[in-house]
Amino acid sequence: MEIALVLGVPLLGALLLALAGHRSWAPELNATMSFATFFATTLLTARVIAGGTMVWLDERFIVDPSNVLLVALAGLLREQFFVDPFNVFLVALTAFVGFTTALFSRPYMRTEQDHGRVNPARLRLYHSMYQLFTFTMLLCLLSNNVGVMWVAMEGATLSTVLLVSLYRTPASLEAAWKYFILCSVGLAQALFGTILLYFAAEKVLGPGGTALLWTHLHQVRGQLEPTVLSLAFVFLLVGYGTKVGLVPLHNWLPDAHAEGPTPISAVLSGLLLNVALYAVVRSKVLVDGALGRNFSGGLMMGFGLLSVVVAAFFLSRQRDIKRMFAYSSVEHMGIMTFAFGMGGAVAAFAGLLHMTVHSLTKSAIFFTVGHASQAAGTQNMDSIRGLIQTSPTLGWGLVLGSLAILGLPPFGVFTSEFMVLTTAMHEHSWATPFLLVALVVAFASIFGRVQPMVFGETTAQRLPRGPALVPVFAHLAIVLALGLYIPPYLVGWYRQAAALIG
Amino acid sequence: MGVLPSPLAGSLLVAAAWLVVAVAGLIPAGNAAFARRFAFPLGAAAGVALAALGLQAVWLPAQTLTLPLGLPDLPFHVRMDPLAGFFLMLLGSVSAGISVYAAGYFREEPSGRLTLISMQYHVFLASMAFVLLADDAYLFMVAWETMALSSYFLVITDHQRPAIRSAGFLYLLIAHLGAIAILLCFGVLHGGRGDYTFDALRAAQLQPAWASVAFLLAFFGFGAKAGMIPLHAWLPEAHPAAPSPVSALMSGIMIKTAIYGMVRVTFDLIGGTSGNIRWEWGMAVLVVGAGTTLFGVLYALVQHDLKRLLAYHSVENIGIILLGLGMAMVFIGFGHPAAGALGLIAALYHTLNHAVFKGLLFLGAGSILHSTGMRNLNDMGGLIRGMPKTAFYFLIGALAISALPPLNGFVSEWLTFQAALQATVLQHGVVRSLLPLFAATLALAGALTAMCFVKVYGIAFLGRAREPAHRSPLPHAGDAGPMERYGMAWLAAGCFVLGLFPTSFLLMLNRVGVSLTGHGLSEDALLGSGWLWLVPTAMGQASYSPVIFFVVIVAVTLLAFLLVRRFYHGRLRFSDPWDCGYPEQTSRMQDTADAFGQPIRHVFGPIYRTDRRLPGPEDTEPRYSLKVEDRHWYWLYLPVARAAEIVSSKIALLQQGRISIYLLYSFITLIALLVFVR
Amino acid sequence: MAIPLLAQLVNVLAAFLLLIAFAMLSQRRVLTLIKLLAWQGAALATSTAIVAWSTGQTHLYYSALITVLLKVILIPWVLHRLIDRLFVRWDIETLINIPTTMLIGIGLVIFAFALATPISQMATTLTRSTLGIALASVLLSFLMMIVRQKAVPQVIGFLAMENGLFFAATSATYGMPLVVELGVALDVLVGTFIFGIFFFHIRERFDSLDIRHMEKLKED
Amino acid sequence: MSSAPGIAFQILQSVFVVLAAPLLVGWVNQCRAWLQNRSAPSILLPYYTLAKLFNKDAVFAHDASPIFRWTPYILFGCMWLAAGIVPVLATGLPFAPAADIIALVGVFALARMFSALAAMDIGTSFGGLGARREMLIGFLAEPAMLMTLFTAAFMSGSTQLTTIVDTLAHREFALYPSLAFAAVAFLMVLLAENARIPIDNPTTHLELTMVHEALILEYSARHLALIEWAVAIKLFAYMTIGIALFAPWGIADAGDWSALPYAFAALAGKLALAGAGLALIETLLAKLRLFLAPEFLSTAFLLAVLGMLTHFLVKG
Repeated sequence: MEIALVLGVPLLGALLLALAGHRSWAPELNATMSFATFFATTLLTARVIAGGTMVWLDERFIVDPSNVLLVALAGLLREQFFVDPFNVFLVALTAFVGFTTALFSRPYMRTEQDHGRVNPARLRLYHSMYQLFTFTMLLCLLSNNVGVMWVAMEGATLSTVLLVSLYRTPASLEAAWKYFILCSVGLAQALFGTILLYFAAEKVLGPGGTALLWTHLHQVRGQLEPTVLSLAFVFLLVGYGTKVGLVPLHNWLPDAHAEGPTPISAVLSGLLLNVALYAVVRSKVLVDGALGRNFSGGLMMGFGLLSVVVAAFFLSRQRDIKRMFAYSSVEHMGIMTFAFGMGGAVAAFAGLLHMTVHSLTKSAIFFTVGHASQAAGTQNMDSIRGLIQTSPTLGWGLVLGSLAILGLPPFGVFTSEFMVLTTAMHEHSWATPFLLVALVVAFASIFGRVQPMVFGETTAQRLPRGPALVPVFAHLAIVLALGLYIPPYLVGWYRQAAALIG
Repeated sequence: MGVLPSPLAGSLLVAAAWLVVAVAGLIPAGNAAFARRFAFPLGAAAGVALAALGLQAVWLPAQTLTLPLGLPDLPFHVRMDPLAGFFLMLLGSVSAGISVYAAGYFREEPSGRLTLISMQYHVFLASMAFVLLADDAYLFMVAWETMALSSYFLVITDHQRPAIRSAGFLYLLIAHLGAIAILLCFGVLHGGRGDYTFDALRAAQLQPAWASVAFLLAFFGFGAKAGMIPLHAWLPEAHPAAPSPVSALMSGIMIKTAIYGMVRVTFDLIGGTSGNIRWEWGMAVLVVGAGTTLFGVLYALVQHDLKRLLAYHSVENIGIILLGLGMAMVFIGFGHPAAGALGLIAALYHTLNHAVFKGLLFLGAGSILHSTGMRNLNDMGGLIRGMPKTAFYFLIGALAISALPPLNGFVSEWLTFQAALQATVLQHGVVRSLLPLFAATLALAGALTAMCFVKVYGIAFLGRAREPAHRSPLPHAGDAGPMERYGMAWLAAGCFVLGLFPTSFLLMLNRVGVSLTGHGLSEDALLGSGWLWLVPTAMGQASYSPVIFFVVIVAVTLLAFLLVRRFYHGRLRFSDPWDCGYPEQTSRMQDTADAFGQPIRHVFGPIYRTDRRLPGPEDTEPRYSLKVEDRHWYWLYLPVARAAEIVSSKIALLQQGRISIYLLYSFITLIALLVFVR
Repeated sequence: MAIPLLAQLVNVLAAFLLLIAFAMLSQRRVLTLIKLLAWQGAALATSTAIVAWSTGQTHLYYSALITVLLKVILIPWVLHRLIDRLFVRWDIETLINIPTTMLIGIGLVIFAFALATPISQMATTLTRSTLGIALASVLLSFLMMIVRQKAVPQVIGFLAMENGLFFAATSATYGMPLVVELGVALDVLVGTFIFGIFFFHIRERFDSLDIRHMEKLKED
Repeated sequence: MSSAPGIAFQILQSVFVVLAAPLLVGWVNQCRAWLQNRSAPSILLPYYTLAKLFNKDAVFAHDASPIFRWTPYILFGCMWLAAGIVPVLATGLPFAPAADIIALVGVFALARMFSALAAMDIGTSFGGLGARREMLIGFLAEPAMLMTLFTAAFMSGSTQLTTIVDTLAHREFALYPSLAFAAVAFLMVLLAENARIPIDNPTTHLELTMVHEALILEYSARHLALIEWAVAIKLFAYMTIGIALFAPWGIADAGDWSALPYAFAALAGKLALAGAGLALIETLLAKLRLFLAPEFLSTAFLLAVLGMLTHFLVKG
């Protein structure tokens, strides 16, 4: 039932906020609903910690046979959702970051309203879509049905596309248009891949409901037709990879991040990309089962490496602060893709850990960036100066967040990069020079930009509203803690998930 | 044995104590009384404890411990062995003096800044302790980068000035580059088996070629931190930018952790007792070391910013340490471990000595800065009258760094010379005749250092203030406060102790050498002649007795004094200096720092990139300006930056803004992959 | 011999689909494009119904019904209304001239067939050979999206691509599970509406639906 | 080692060097006067000068610091110490192991550092000029000196002067090319270090050209006397080092009283020759421009290095 709660609460929130999203208390309602979602996921997590993997609705769920509607519904939902070590932490992470972002969005969107950039109608759209977006991501993660996963992913695009263009400026419209077209076309490829997957699965599992259920597919993955699956994987990779932001399919990403409201940039970067990568990895597991590791792994490593290198060199050219961190997301998604591509227990572990810490760090950065650009009245980095004078905590948040994302210990990003690099060194030593060059270039680019923004003299004023700093430091504290100590159950999940991805 | 059950646990406690002090300063937010009164003295006390523990650990077998932190498969491993013990002693003892000094130096900081500085300072200390204690690659890297980060924040304490910000950036960038090379080195050492504990790395059997790669990576990575050329560029920028106690910590201790890393990786992880060290590595180290030594001192000579000058001297001294290490590697590579041990001991002893005297000198520079607000030597003069005590401590530091007997700098250079003179045991003719050449560079550098410190001391402390009293703060400069003086006195005493009683330290270093290479100097020779005598090999070959030397020189000087006093009158008159017949002599006509360096610029002209502006005959306000720049900027750093920029401008063509093109990328990717799949 | 006949019918419809895809690639007029889209939807619905008939899978009837409602009636109507209100009936400019596009298109078809043939061999369904055609029409629509410079034709290209996908889903594999089909249909519907909203916004901001105005966000 | 006769020898030698050093200066001056066709002053003139200076009133500048005040004593002490290390009359002196050749060079460096500092203490332009030039010469002379000594050290396998002299004195006579190089280098260093022509002119009083004189411009009376005396001891010490390295024959062992008269005579003869030679050089050569000094000294350095390399090459 926790699953129903997890999915139901944000859906309810979307409905409520669609009606009341323009009221003055809507931001609080938004945060409350997000908190409720987060609370539901903690219940779910507790359940998983206690009972392990679960599928919902499973055989134990029996409905009254006389009620035809219920029977039909149960038939429709049977085995449609599942929680395993791979998605449980992502669900918790998504709900958590969703909640903290809602907290951040409270003062942020109020200030935007003060500045006259949004009106109540758009605010209603914003709040409602925010909840809907959370719902689609959770649905995508929890769905056992590969087709529904696709539907949810497309839903995530649809719910955010109007948020990207929320300000209705020419630039935001352009960004949203590109986001929409490129992602929709990309996802269309993914749908074709899903169809091919079904095409192959149907022969083994027979036509009908079970042929798209991941738990079933996973069991028979060795019997699936390799040729079809390799073709399917290409489509899935190109499709979901567009959403992940893999170079050269990444072009929508910096635009959408830079032009949308910052809370949306935070969840896009921190959550949506993860979810898309989750989909790629799920596909990879099936393909590996049919084909052996080298094929999908090689493709993913190639894309990952290309993304890391290209994004790193893009970084140094940026003037817009959000755009720069968007490229940084491309880089980090590249690292994760590379890690999953390498495969093996350590690399997969590292990839999962990197998903976690990157989400937390990147969203924390976007929180500080949002406040900073509001204070400066621009997103142009040359005009943001001396944050540490106007708001010391904000400045420290930005500089620590940047250092964390650049992979400096003791932050957790270093932990995962350490594992990725060391694994790469002895398994794919040819790739290490590229990775290292990219890391150094990224370091020079980002830090060289962040430093003058944070330190030095400024003429900017203090923010009228107190910035939301709890989310920033909560995220950074968790990232710091993960750099030094990983809780055993999290290790357990990562290990099991890594074994699954292997 | 000691106060605490084991040196390892004790050292962990000390490191934890530093962390506690760091955090404690933050808890009563806004109330900096704790940071002001107690934080630094407590940190100093912890330092003394650490020094004692380290000293004790040198004589004990290695201990290890696993902490319940870190990665799931790789919890934090810590280990205390003689090498770590020695470096912990260095860290503890030198930082104790610096912390005492800092207690005085930071007294007048505004509260907010003070708590921040106190936190970063103690995190910095703790991270250095963890670098030394780490026994697995992960903890090492975490501590290493934490050290870089905390010191970076300390460097940019005065972040309002753009120059300081860019110094901090350059520092962190090169530190990061080095860290990545180190990480790569661990990866190579690992060779794909086992985990990343140092034990596993030690056990890995490497191909000679891979061992060389690992060594080069370590050399590069740690060299970047140590400040060897051509990776030194950050050092003269960052060390002067930091507050002086921090400069002292960075120059005195932090760059020594890089030496520690180099020794740990080369002699322990790669070399071990299995004799994997190759003499070619030693030659590489020697060549770089000689270059670093000469380059450092030559650039120091043309500086006029006192702290920058001291920073270039750190570069030089790292070069000297590298010379010792290189000789050790050459000897070990040729199968002469005893001679190798001498080189290693010389290098390690110089590491300790440099920490002490460079710490002292930076503290002295800090006191000058504190009381006059000046760093530019060209403006200074006559400080000995206002701050005689600081002048006294600074003189000790200056004599020590100039490698003059009987102070400590001389002893380690003496040992390095002795190591070079062991070259006769080598069979390889070319190498044998090259080693003395490296000794020659050392001699040259020593003499140049003396010249440089005559310049520093003569111009800053001696002579007269250049401007009249109402235009210059110099005549009103007061001496350093008591805490500052205690800190300097501690390090100055260190210069004497290390200079006068080297034998006991040598015994200790011999333990370190034996624990690393399995061979050392003969303890009979070391002990046989008693503590008075420093005899590395045999009495007939080489010996030096600093105590006798010191006693005799003091005795004969006093004797001369007393005789003159006794037999001749003590009549003394005071008058104006003799003007040589030029009645218009003013104090502005004294040599400036730039003038003092002029012969060097003349002799070594091609090394510098000089921009000199002479006033023209028609100038109403004649100005002379001189700018000496580091050539490495122009042939190495700027071209690399430009290359990166070119690459990124090419890559930027990918993102043209046209949606059709983006779709085309997607399409081509798809088609290409489909073709590939078939 | 009823079943082979039906299969032949599906194949004929597949060919029709491909023909329409080519027609769309070469068509310059927006209104005609919308009509072609509707025709494509009709072909799709018919083939779905035939497959449902021949295999007895009832849920494919729903699918066919949805297709008719959505792709033959609703979406073309919406698009028609839109271009009426936005006055965008002008001829279409293309990035590459049309003959070249056609040549590339033929190449794509050959490629798609070559790719799909080995897979089709393995399939158990009677209509397996349609997979290549579905892939070809997806790629052709993709090509169309690339070469078109205006927003509306680009969206039509996207919808045509969805049609190709649907065709692959229904004809080549006898349909996906109903949940998925419903979800996909919902997404397409919502997507179309959002496209509609976008047209208005874009026109409001740029006074045109020419996407070449939207090339400001780039690296320089 | 530290037997009673040894200590007696040590004290004897130390006192002897201090007392005899001005005599050597007097001898050099006398020779030079002869060579230059001047009527020579008394050989004892340096003693008279010292006595006169000691009796004068000392004058300090107002700003003089303790460094200025103590430097003459430190200089004198350093040179005296050096005189105790060098085997002038005998080898195996008890103090000798306390400081080997490297420490000896260190002592000279210490003295140089203090004299330069003292010169800068008063804050006149000439003091700084002198200090700068002195250190310029020093930084090249010191390594050259060290390399020369190393050549000898390599030949004898030791850095102790006693052992070096023992080894060199007791081996059979042969021509050593490495020693020849070293000897030339040493001579050049000696000239430079003792402020002799062609590097400096000990008799000059033209401020712009002087090096050593500029250093001590502010000193007077007893302080000047001590410095002059220390300079004399330095010259004496350098000459005896040269003799010990390149012509060690006839030196006594510490405690061997019977060999002492012979050693004494040998030393006197060798010093007389060396002094005359120095005077000859000073007469024949002209002073170099200041910026030719580095060239001169780097030649010395190169020769010393060549000597060392030759040693290795000849040895194979």
